[in-house]
Amino acid sequence: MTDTVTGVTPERKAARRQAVRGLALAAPAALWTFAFFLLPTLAIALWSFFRQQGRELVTVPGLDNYRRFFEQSAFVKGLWNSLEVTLLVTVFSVLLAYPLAWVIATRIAPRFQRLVLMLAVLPFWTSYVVRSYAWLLVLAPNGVINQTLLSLGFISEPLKLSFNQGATVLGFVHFFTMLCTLTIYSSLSRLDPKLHLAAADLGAGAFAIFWRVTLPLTMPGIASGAFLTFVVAVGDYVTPQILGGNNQLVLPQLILMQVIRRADIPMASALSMILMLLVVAAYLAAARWLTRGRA
Amino acid sequence: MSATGDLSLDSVSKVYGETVAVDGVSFSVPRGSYVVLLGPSGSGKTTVLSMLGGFAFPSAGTVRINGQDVTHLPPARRPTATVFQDYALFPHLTVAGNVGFGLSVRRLARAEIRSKVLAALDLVGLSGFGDRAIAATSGGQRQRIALARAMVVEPEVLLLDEPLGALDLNLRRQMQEELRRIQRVEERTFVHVTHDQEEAMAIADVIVIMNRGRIEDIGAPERVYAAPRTRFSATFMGESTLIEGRVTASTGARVQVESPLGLLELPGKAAAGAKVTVAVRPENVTLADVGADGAGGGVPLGEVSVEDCIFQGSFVRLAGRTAAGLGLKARIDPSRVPAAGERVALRADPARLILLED
Amino acid sequence: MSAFLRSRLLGFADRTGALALTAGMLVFIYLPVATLVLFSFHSGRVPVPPFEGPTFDWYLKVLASDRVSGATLNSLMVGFGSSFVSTALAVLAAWGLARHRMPGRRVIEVLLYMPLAVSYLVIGLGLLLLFSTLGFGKSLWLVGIGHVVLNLPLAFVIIYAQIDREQARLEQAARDLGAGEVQVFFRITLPLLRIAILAAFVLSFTFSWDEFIVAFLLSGFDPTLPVVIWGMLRTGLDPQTNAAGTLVFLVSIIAAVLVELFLLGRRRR
Amino acid sequence: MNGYCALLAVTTGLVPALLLAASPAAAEEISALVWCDHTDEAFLKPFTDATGITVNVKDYEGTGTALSLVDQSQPGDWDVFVVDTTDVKRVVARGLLAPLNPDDFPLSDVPEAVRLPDYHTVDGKMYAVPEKFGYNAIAFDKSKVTEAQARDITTLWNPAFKGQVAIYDYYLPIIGQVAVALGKKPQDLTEADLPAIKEKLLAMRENSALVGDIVTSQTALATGQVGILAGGGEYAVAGIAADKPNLDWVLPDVGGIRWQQAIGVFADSKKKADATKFVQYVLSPAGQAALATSSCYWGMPASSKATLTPEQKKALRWDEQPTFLAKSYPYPSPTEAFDQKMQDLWAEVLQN
Repeated sequence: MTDTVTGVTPERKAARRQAVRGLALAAPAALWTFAFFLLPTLAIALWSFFRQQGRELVTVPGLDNYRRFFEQSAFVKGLWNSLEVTLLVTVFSVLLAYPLAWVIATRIAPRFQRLVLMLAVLPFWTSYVVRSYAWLLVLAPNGVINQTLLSLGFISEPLKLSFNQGATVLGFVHFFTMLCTLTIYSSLSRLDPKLHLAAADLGAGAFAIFWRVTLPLTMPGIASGAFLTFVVAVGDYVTPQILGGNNQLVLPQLILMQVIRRADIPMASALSMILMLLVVAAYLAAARWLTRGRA
Repeated sequence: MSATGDLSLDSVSKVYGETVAVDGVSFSVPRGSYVVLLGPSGSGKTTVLSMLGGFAFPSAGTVRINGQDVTHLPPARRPTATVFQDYALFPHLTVAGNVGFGLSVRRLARAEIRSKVLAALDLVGLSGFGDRAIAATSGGQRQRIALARAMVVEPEVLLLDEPLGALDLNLRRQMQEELRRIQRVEERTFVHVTHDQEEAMAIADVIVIMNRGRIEDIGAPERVYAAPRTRFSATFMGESTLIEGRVTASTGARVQVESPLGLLELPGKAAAGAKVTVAVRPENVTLADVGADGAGGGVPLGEVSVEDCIFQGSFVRLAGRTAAGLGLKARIDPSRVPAAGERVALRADPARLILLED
Repeated sequence: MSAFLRSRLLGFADRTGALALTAGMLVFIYLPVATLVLFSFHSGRVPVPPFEGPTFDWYLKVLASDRVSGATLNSLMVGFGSSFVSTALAVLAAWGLARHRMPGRRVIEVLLYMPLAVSYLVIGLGLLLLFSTLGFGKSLWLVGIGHVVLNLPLAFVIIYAQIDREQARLEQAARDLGAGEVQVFFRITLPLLRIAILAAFVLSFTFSWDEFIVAFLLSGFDPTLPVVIWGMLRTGLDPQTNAAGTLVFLVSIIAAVLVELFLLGRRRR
Repeated sequence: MNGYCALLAVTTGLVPALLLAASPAAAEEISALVWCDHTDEAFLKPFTDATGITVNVKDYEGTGTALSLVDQSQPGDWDVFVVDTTDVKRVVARGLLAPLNPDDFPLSDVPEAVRLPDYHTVDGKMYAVPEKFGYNAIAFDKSKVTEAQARDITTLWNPAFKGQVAIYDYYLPIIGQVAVALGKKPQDLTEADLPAIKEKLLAMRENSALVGDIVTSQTALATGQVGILAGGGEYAVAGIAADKPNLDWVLPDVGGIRWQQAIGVFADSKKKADATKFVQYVLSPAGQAALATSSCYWGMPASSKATLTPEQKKALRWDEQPTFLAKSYPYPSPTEAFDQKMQDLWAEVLQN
């Protein structure tokens, strides 16, 4: 206890020991994330200001890539296509997932709920690459959908369902409906059933209960599902590449085109930066509910 | 001071940022005492217990156990063991696993652990429960398991953090007796935190009353109850009516106090002319016209108009108000219950009046 | 009487509606999977409707393929390795951050959460850029490193949420009973976290097992299974792809069902 | 604190140790950067069985992709390079290929029209040998389009066929084909021709249901999604002819585009002898046959000695080759700068 002489109380010494120990434990994960996530991301940010000239990397920083982005209509269109696809996917996934999650949470006997939920999201675990490809078989002119519609007499010619933006959206919606069902179900199942009774007791009708009690309370689930959907969908290459038929290319396709066809990493980096900006915008849009959900 | 007692605190303080949780607490108790730290929430009693257990370190002062300075020792290295509020039983271990935990981290031999665990379970009346999962035990059983788990490591001082708070009244009474019994058998120092003064009086050898981080009073339950040292402990240790007054005469061990209720004679020491407060406990106030000890035995408190009477089984709680507006409470015999609005005369047992200096 | 009938009818409509909706959604959800599985038994060389078959030839072919079995081994190694590292780092970090007062805790938390909000493609591209600048050739190692980056935040979130105050009290109790820090960690913290840890591990594994883009960008001659399947998709019209996809599905489903049955099902909510 | 250190050491040390233990001992192996037709086990295994050399293959589609892959690797990573014949000079200019000794290979088995010494030789040194060729012509579905329509290049941008067309996603043959349609030899293309070509490409794009890689185009044709595949050829239909007899291919009347692959050895290769052995295997009759009928796509073997069955020869139209060769042009061989221009144009076209 001679430390009191130097002004370091044992209390403070203990606090410092604790801080050092905590930091040491968090260090491996933090360093890993720093080295293999933050540094690469910063490298992307830096490279986006470089320029690929033939085989040469021009390391004089400049805005050339960003200028090119706005000058070449292919890139700007890619941005719009990405936004369009992702927003459609997010909206449809939530719209399809909510009723399903709601039915499972409110209309299925509690002991079967997890079973039905699991059944509903099991194909989530299909190989991601193969799942998109399987939709090609479903959407083909002689695939299930067209054959069913034909035999029912709704159409006389097979519809062209695949290799377009609609197919991309469908493939995405299929995947993300399952994801959103999970997040929405988890917030629905956490609702106190007494709230419904209380609202009904206060004279609210079924619709009013849903609109003024259930929906606001499940917004965190919707927001986290929608945000996840947005982040993953906006950055995905596989589904549009397989189902989109190179029509209406989205940003990830353009990014990979820069990487695998032209070795133009600076341009790919600039496009990646724009992709990240979209995610930041989506986060800000959903932050209200995301943070509330976490608290 | 520390030499005489087996547990002693010397000017212990704990400061969290701007807040002073414990402010210069000193006390010392001999080995084998059952100490109860009593106080309202936020009084610092739990912080004192944490500093005894090593979960918090004092900002100043010294804690000694058996003469050894343990102020800055971590929990694992102090001769203390704690029965936590809500028990903190390990849900992934069985009852025996929980009780034996402290022994097994000390790397005792398996057979030794087994026999000690069996003895501990026996002590708390849970023989044969060793293989149960924690989830399959009741609240009262958990309390006993927690106790056994703490006792089995043979701590110099056993710390109990509101151990009975989660139990219903009957079980609480039963456990109070159990705790007392076990403490006597084991002859260990128990430090027990509670905010329930009845519980404190039921089990304590020494009650330490805390308020706002300081000790208000310390002593045997009878003394603390009958002759509280401060206004706070007088009210906290049980219902009382406080009567402001001034000392008019002081003769040896008795004083005469002039109060809104007239002149009161009571035991105590105070200088003539000093402002004092007289505390009266309801059980020491009865109707003036009944009672075996006759009209002459008590100090008359004057007339009150009855506001309310509540039947409580063995007695009736009476609340009345004097003409001057002072509220008085009394416990009266259920044989005659006045009606609301009736005017009755009250008297008090003079030996039981409590003199508090301001 | 009519009110009774009305409520009966409403109840019926409600139940039928719920049933129809669930059934409809299940059809939508299972349509591509069922088609995939069906066409893995397709006997024709071209896996397009109408269905011919059934045959097990494609399965035999896939199982006999060195590329597929090599890639499966790679996927398993990367999956187990990266999940182990992710989970271990996440446990240490969660314990460190939840149990110790320290400056900069918020910064570290944000750092650890951050990769969740960045697309896999960008993460993969960044690693490609970093490693090729540093002169490291593409390899399975890089894929594993990348997968830890992807799964660490996930594992951290799961485990961090489980290290709650309740558990802190149990750890205090253990210390009070004389347990040292290491004993507390192995005898209290880890056992109490075992469900969260296993969930984090299995989830990390299934994500790694199915991850394509990072593996595609970073693997050299030792591709993981999704990369090989992608190659099969691009380089040969053949029901083998369906068979391989079905097998991958089977593995993932077994993992998912195990988690559900043994871990999540037991957790009290 | 010791416990913590132990814990950290375990977590950081255990995994690498496990993985190291699991990785197989390095046998003799070479790495080849190839088109997907070189990835079949049926093609690679005989070589490994005979020589003990394992061939690691990485497939790409398009020279640009191959060069990106090379740029993203370290010198010495690669040993064998399969590249479009028209790009050999560009690759040699980058210093990627090692000179070969013509005597090591049975070049006499390669017909004159395929040998194309000009393309394989720089400053008198031979850098690659021809191995396989075919056509980026018009593949079509006989049940949807007549042969006459398929042979007419204007069908591709005829609005009557809107939605019926698929385009193979490789800019070189498609731009080359449009150039031919405009009366220009692909080799003679300059930047000045690009606006006219762009106009036709956009018209084609307007008609097209999709632009796809080999298998996507194949799938689209095989599932009846489209009737015509621009840039298609035997590579798209020969392999599935047995299952889909309604599919066929023709060279357009204006003339078509011929693809040809060459194979060489990387200048930075540390295993040049093994790499050369592999090139020799590819040129051998058995290697040529396996390569010609690969599961990814079929194509004519460069060597006339390839051991193909009569049915296979029929599917490949072995006997018609002289006519086809006469009616077809090799890919454009652009400079790096012109190549970038064409890629930009292609990205524009895709996005419309």
